[in-house]
Amino acid sequence: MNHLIDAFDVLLDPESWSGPGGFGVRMLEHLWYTALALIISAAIALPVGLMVGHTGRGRALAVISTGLVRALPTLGLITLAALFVGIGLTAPMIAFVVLAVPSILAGAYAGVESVSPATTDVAKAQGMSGWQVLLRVEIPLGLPLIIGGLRNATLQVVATATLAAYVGAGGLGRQLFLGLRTQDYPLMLAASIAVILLAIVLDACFEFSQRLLRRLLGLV
Amino acid sequence: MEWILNNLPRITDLTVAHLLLALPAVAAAFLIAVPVAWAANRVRPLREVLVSGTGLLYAIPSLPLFIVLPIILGTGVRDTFNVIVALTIFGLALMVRSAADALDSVDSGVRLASTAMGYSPAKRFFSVELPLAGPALLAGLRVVSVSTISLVSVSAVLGVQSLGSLFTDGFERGIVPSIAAGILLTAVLALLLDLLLIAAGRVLMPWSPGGGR
Amino acid sequence: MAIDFRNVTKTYPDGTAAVENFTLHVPSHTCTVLLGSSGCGKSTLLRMVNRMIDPSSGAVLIDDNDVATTEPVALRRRIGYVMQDSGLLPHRRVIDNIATVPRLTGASKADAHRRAQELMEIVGLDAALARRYPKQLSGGQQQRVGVARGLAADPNILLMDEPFGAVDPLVRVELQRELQRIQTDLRKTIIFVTHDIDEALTLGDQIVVLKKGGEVAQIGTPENIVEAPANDFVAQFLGLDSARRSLKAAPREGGGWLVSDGRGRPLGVVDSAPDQQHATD
Amino acid sequence: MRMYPAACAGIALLTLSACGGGDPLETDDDAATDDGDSAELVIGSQQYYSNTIIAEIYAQVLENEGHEVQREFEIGQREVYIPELESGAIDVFPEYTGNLAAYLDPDIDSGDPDSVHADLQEVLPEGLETLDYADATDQDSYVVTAEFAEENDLTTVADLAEVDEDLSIAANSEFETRPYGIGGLSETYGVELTLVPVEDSGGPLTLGALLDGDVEVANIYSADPAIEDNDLVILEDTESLVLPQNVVPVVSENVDDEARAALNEVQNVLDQQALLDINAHSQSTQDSPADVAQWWLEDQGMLD
Repeated sequence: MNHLIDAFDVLLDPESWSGPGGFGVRMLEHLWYTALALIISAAIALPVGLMVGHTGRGRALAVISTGLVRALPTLGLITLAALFVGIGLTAPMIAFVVLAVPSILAGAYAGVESVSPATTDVAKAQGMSGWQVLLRVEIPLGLPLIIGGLRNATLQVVATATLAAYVGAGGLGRQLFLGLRTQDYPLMLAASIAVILLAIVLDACFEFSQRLLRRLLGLV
Repeated sequence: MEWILNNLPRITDLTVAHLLLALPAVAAAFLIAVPVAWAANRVRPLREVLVSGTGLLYAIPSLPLFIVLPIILGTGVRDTFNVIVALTIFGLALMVRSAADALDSVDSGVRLASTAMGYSPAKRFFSVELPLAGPALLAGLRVVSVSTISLVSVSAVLGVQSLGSLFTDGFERGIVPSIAAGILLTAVLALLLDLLLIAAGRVLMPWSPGGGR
Repeated sequence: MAIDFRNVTKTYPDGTAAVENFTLHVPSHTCTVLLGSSGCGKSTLLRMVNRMIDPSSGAVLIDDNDVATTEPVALRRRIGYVMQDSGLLPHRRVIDNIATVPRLTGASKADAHRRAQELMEIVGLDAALARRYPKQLSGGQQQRVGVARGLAADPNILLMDEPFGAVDPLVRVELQRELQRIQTDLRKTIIFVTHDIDEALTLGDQIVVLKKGGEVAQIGTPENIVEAPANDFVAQFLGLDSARRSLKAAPREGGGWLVSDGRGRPLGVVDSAPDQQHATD
Repeated sequence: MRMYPAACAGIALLTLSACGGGDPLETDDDAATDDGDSAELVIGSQQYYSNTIIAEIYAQVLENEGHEVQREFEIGQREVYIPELESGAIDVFPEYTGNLAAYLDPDIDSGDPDSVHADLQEVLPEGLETLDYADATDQDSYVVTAEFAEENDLTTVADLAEVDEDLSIAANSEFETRPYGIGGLSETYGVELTLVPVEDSGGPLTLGALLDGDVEVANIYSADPAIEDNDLVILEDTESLVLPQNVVPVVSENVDDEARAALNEVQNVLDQQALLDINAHSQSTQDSPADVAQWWLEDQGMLD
């Protein structure tokens, strides 16, 4: 447990936060990687997920493939990709996108599917086109679940973004690997705690926005 | 392919080792999550704390946990027990929420009816609520089993043998088939375990169409 | 077995009173219907009998024994309970659902199943349905299973909480008829909760009309209530004020009488003179 | 605010679930490996393919001499296996003189192989001994491409100071703090480098970064055949900044004289070229460590 106390000492020391290699810069890098991975994943997964939910077509395929992709070990993906593309952000970004897509995809189609058929039927009966039903009924009503998918993906990517440092990129993984390789366990613990705190803050933001949304949509 | 055939005995050993780490962790996560979820549902103020708290365990980066855990516990790093504990923690992160939701989703009418018929609370839990939560519990268990199988490989960085050893070794020597085989086998293992769970659901829960969702 | 409610009150922690100072005698071997719209506390009263809810004050007595002195689980096993949506255990086959209470009280599986088969016959269920799961039955069949299950332990008391509330009108009438037939044979003490007047008039030996908060508007036989509603609330509830139940009869060509309600809507035909009939529907 | 109790619960749960029942397995483990009186020798190895091959060579040589051998290979960290060596759970472990000495005493001075080996004897825990060290070393070295060396006229590490551009080096992250790393280079040679951490211990990624021009310098181990294959230049460490890393077996008291003699025989033929050959063979054939070890021993005529 002494290591844990030392770790908090590291975190509370302003010096460890400053400088080009400090926790401050690393945390920003970490956030940036997470955001980038999420944007790319969402660009891929949201349209597909929404269409699967809307049309019901390809659902079985989506379920099976998301399950399969979940089974892919991130460490393996990063090392494999790195052998092909070299050091830098590309290899970890490929792995993070693979990691984030299933959650976002699942959230998207589950969100659309969660809208009761009675509601969409009414919308259709009022003369809405397929697109209008999707944009005006299914997406707004499914939004809490869709955001829930993004939330899960964010948590996973934040935790895994440490592995970016394994292949030459930055982020809080830098401190983590430095601690690991030099047996500086307080440093490693401090890095882990920083990652966890980051995850807690991001998760709280999502929780807040989901609550706000539910209230705005009158779902409470 | 040739590399795989040449190294088949080692790959087989690693696969077995992989399962020996993953399966106890999945089982332990399940067995711990159900009572925790039960308690969370019983004591409502506790629920948010327990469910979100265990959920956040998933935010712990896997690699440091594998290393830090034995330091905190004071056990040997290479002890497979540590890896199993770490995997169990990640399993709990997923399982507690789905177990809490599963137990919560049991139809209140059925619950009421069983109380009215004279089930004691304990008996009601085991013969009514638990089996009825079964399909949803199984759905959660399937996610846990897939993610655990895939997480095991990270422990290879510590020198605990698993299919992940195919990554670390392949990475150092630049053997692509080794890494590819590791990824492929991990996915296949996860798929097989998943199919096994689905089949078990069909047998154990014949009343639920498809045995699980 | 007679049931007595003595000055029972149920107040929830937030201060709302579901039932206030309610007193009622339910005679043995009869069917008492608690009639009222939702929120009148009728289900609360019903559940006090098997201690699913304990009153804040007052007592419920079965044959002069306060139920509060009986261990709830044992008490419940002696009292049949049938509810809306049947509350069947979806993971048990029909036969096992019916056999639940006998099994709980320690009957062997064979005995419990034998008893369940008898009950299926009593409630008019085809024996071929025994191996099905509840989801594979129609709504009406599920309710029959519910009734059979309520009767399985051969209880003297049967509590029925809007048991036929969720089935379509035709099946509902059929089930009511079935229940009347069963009651003729078995003579249980039944408390039956409903918000449906016609159902109350059909099944009740005694009807308790309830206002909000469990306040009694009137207690009486169906005849009492229709003939002499105690107040405007009862009259309104019965639909007497809207002329639905003030009947007129006019002679028919070729003998007999055509009966119509207060608004002139024809209801049916009687063969003999109306003054020789009771004014029931 | 709401998240705080949640996080605390998380940590509490972490410790809780972790504490339960750790001991049974552990005692089990000890029981399995602590059978001191049998003649069986337990050989360990680091999680590094080259180290595992050397361990396999030791194992096969000992088996050839009629010893019973048990293999406990690919153990990650020194924290893990040094205690196991001390407790007698492992009997033979291929090590590297400098790193082992630095692990046991972080303030150890650098120097020539002999002095480091001598210093190592001072800090070895009781009950452990080293045998002869081999000529072969596998040590951190500063490597540049041939073109870059030619362009900037580089032969020694000190020459890097003359290069008139920002230089970066690909190495494991510990390079940030180790005496032979960023700080040491600056202090001893006046060379300022930016670290690009790549965690493959001078493996294919580090090499790739160097060849792709992502970095100008790479930290690649001296026994890596990639240096020769890619025509890389090792910059001479004139000030002995890097600890010599001669291959040396650490043995416990359970290892008898006969076994020690057999191992020393291997040590005497294991020169730098031999280690390079072994590593190159492993990488080109992608064979298992056992096959590579057998190939080399047969080539040396050391198996009968």
